[in-house]
Amino acid sequence: MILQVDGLTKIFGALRAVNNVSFGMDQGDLVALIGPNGAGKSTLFNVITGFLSPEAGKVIFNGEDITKLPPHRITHKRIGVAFQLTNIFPGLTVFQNIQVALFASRGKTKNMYSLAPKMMKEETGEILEAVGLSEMAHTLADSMPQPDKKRLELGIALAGKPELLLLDEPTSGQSAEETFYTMELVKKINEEQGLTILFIEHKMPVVFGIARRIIVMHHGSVIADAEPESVREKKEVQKAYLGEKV
Amino acid sequence: MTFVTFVNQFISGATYGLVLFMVALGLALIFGVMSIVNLAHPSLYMLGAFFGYFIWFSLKGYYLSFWLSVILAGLAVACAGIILEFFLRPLREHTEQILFTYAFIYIIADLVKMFWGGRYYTLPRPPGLDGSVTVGGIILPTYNLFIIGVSLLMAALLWLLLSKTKLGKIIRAAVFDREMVAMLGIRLPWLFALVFGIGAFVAGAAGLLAAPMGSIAVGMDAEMLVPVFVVCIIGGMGSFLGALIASLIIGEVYAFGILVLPQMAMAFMFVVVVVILIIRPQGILGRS
Amino acid sequence: MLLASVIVAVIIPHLLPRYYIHLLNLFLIGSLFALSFNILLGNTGLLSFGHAAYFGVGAYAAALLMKKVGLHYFIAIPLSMAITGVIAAIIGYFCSRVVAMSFAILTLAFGELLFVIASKWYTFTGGDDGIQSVYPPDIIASSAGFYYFTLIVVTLGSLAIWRILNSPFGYTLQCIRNNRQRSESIGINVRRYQWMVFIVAGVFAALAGCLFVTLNWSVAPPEIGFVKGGEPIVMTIVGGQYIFGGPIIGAAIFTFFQFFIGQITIYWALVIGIVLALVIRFLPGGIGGFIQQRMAASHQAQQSRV
Amino acid sequence: MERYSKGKVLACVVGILALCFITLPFASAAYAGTVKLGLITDLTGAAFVTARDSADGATVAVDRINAEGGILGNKVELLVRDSALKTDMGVSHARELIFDKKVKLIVGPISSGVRLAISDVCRVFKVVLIDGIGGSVSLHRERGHDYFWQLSVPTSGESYGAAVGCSIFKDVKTMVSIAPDYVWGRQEIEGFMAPFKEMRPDVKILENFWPKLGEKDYTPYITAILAKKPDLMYSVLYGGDWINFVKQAKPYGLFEKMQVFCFAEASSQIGLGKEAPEGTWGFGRAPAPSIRTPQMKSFIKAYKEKMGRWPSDASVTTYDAFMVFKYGAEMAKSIDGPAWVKAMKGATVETLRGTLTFRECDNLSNSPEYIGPLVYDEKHGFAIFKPALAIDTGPIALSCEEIMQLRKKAKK
Repeated sequence: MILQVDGLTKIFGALRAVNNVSFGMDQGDLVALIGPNGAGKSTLFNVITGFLSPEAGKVIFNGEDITKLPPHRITHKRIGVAFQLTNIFPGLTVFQNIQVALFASRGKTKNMYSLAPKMMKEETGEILEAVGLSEMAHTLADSMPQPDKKRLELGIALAGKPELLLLDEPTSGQSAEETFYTMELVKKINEEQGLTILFIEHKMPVVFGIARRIIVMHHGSVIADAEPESVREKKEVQKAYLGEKV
Repeated sequence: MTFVTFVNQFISGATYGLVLFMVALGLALIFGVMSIVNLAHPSLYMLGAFFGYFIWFSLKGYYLSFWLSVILAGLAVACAGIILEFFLRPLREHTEQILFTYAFIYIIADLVKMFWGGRYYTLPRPPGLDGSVTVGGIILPTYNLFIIGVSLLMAALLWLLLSKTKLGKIIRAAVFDREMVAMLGIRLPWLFALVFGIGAFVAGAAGLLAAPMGSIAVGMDAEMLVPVFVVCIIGGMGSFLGALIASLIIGEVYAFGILVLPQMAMAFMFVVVVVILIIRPQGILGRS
Repeated sequence: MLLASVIVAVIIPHLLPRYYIHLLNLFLIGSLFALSFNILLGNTGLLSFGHAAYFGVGAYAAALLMKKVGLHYFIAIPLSMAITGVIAAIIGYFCSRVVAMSFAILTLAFGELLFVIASKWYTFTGGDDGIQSVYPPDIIASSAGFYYFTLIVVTLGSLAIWRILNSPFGYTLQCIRNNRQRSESIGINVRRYQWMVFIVAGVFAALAGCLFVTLNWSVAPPEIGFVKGGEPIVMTIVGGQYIFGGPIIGAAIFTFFQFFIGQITIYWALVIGIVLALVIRFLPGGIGGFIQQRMAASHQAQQSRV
Repeated sequence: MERYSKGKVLACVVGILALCFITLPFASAAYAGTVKLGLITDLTGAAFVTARDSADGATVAVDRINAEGGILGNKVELLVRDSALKTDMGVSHARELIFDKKVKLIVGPISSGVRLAISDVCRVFKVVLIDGIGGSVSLHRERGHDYFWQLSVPTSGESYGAAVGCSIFKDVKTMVSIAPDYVWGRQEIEGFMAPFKEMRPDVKILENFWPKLGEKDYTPYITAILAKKPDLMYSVLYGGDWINFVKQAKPYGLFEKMQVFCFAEASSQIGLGKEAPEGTWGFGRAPAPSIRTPQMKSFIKAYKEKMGRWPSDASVTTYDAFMVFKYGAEMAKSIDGPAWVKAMKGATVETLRGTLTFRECDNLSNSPEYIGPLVYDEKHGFAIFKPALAIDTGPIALSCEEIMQLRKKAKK
């Protein structure tokens, strides 16, 4: 059990955005988190990554309780995250975006004397290679098209050498083939590096294409948690998506 | 400290605080609606005092000249504010806006110096408010009480304007969703100019209202700058009630600080600021 | 290029009349001051209205160490930088908890606090009269000598700042300016770095202050106050906050205006205000940024022709 | 950060240096036939009002000098500079005037701090510095030197004059004082106490109040003063501060409840106008309207013609400063600092305030301090001394030995 969420609850005023959610993930899992809009998926992510602190429940990672740790501490526990709305450093070049992520994860950021441009070139190169941005290494992140920004986002998350990767809609705003590319990439990372991945996704073909397990959320609670096939069958899921009739 | 000094001190503290409040009010409005921090607001306060003096001087003799000149000074400063807003409009980034208004501190200060700077000006308290009332052996200057009243009145009027009128509804809508307001066919530029004008009006009127308690001279803006922004910050940027509470805190801390350790009264104020910002970085009633 | 500038810098005191060397010194000190300020504004995105406090404290510390303790100037400099560093650390601890306008006002408040202390502590700081007759040691007492000393110190200081801004630490600051939330999520403790950068900036401001006090032979409370705090802001904005050399250009322009316009009219502040407004309005990147754009454009033009 | 490339940094550096060369043409070498005289004063900031009066006084003085054929047959040119209450600007402008414009005289700024900083420069480069307006005593005492000339009444003398004034009120038994809390204000009170206690041992000093310079809210002081119920209040508040005090004290009827003796420099009196409290007495350095010498009459006439308003104390003392320099230059047959100083040591000069003598050892003049009852005057539109009595401040000055000891101590 690498990640264990149990009884997690986050309340905004009257709304129980995340309501007593519990699930676990094993080393090497590739799990999709789905559910209609406002189901509380992103909120759950924000609670796990420490940007929001829960009213109740625990997040246990590698056997230690990381609930209510500040985000930067959680990151150092090796949880990487890629946000839904692209969240990069627009004023830096693509190369630098990855570089700083590497510095941060290697604890080099207090270094005031050595010249940054010359540092960790290979590692950066590798990651850019992996996410397929090598040729745009020196363009300003802000000036890139949306899909590339998503990739950069992923790259930044990977730079932290995470054991658990949280991806919030990695393919949003991407065309069919880009989506295919991205998901291939995710799959590759998962298989080659044995990286545990939890991703939120709306594109069902993608989800059922690669996820080995699917967690379905609705109104803040988990209504299904099983293999793709059996999830398809579940009544609640169909209700959640298609409304009452069926 | 006797009860008499306490009451006197409380009143003068409240007066000082509420003059700050009147200036902070306009700032809060402008920031709340347009999220622009207008560093030149104290300069508008100074402009109000000078405009007001010369208007008052030219209408000398009329019984209501003081009140008339308060209104006219306010309007004149409102125009100045709208002009400032016009220059400010093309700027998008916050730091840019702040620094642009910062430039106008220099500009307005030197223009005032150029035209009227040569001497100190004073004008008497308006007839009827120049005396003092004695309550239980405590002498209270009428004008101070009047300032307290009028500033609260201004706040109340602004509040009514924002919460009860159609214009207010539009303004409040603009705070949350500009596109939406624009969709409704309201010209945002006009709206913003109007808001800025109202904010400037309050500051300008405050400038003349405060004048009879002291002198009008160059440097009024500088000595106003720090306290006013302190009030805005610890009150919580853009919050009226917060500004009111903060201004009273600052006013009283200052007034009683003088009793304890005169030369350090300012220092006390800064200590309060630090403490409050440590406890609540977003200010007393600020939204984080 | 390098050689040319070095030669110019070396021979200049023998070409210029004495007063212009004094101005040159003011400009050099100003640019170091502005560079230290820009560590906060241009690189970390923190606007400080109280940066003069560290300039002033540095100047006062150096003056007091020389006059009261009788230390040699060259020993006083590092010591006063250390003292200022400590003070900046204390103040920075509080200032690092807030951002944006609150940060600006909090720095201003602390600056005014130090101003009050400096102008009230008659027995120690000499109160409003300040401290006079703080002369540089004989080795650098001559006009040219002091210029060379200032030039060397400022150059080293600027290179140090340049180095810091291009170190991983500097990159981290860029991250914080760009995107605080993301910085957190890649494992940067934003508050800690805001604190650290505050101290670094303060120490370099102190170095500028140390140079200033022996150029000016005296220091008084106004060197700590709000007005002085405005100078690096104007310099940085006019010169351009997003390129390293920006504050240097700004310092040159500001010094020029303050003293040459000051000879023509007493309304020099008005002129500076208008220039500042125009630059913000029409050259968002500052004059330095503008020059850089032009250079880049012409560069590309050449590329395309080839 | 590609943008931080060394090349660009250097490009900037070179650009700057080039800019410095461009500024060269601005260097206007002093051309023969004119004597340049400098006035450095705080034309930006809170002291502007006084500073402008001072600058106008200088203008009138230079016009007069040129009208009378200049100094030693040379036309005189006045250079006014703004020190903005900041030592760096004061010092830099002093250096500009000395090195670049070759001025022979600098008349000092309002702020004592700035003046002290400039004083060092003038000592080192041997240029005469005459104060435009009184200031901190350290200027002519421990920090004094041959090139600094204390023309207007020093703080010590001023407070002595005030002490004499206060001692006039026979039926006074208790008093309080109020002064701005900075070096000058402190010195005013110190200088006042010793002589006053001597003159009036019977008067009990209840308390000294220290509002900060530029205080807005005097209510606590007003109420505290009223609570003490003194017979006399001695105030050295000036400018905007005194106006604020008066405006805030009136509703409390403070001026009816006690005798008030205040620092009545013109700017606050002009500011107050009709608002000035009745029945108060005051002391001043150079109350132009009340000094009835022919020179003063013609000065006021010239000043009002040029400036369209009444001269203040600062205008008068600054005017005097320039006239003193002319007188000295003619005595020395030279405008160079050392010769001028040599000739002027212990000299006696004619000023708008009558004949003054500079003391040999510390260049301290025996300027009088003026006291008198303040009466509102329609013709002027503000309260003036009616009449003004001149108090000789010579006796109170420290002996030369004491001065020299102080200077020795400061050297160490």
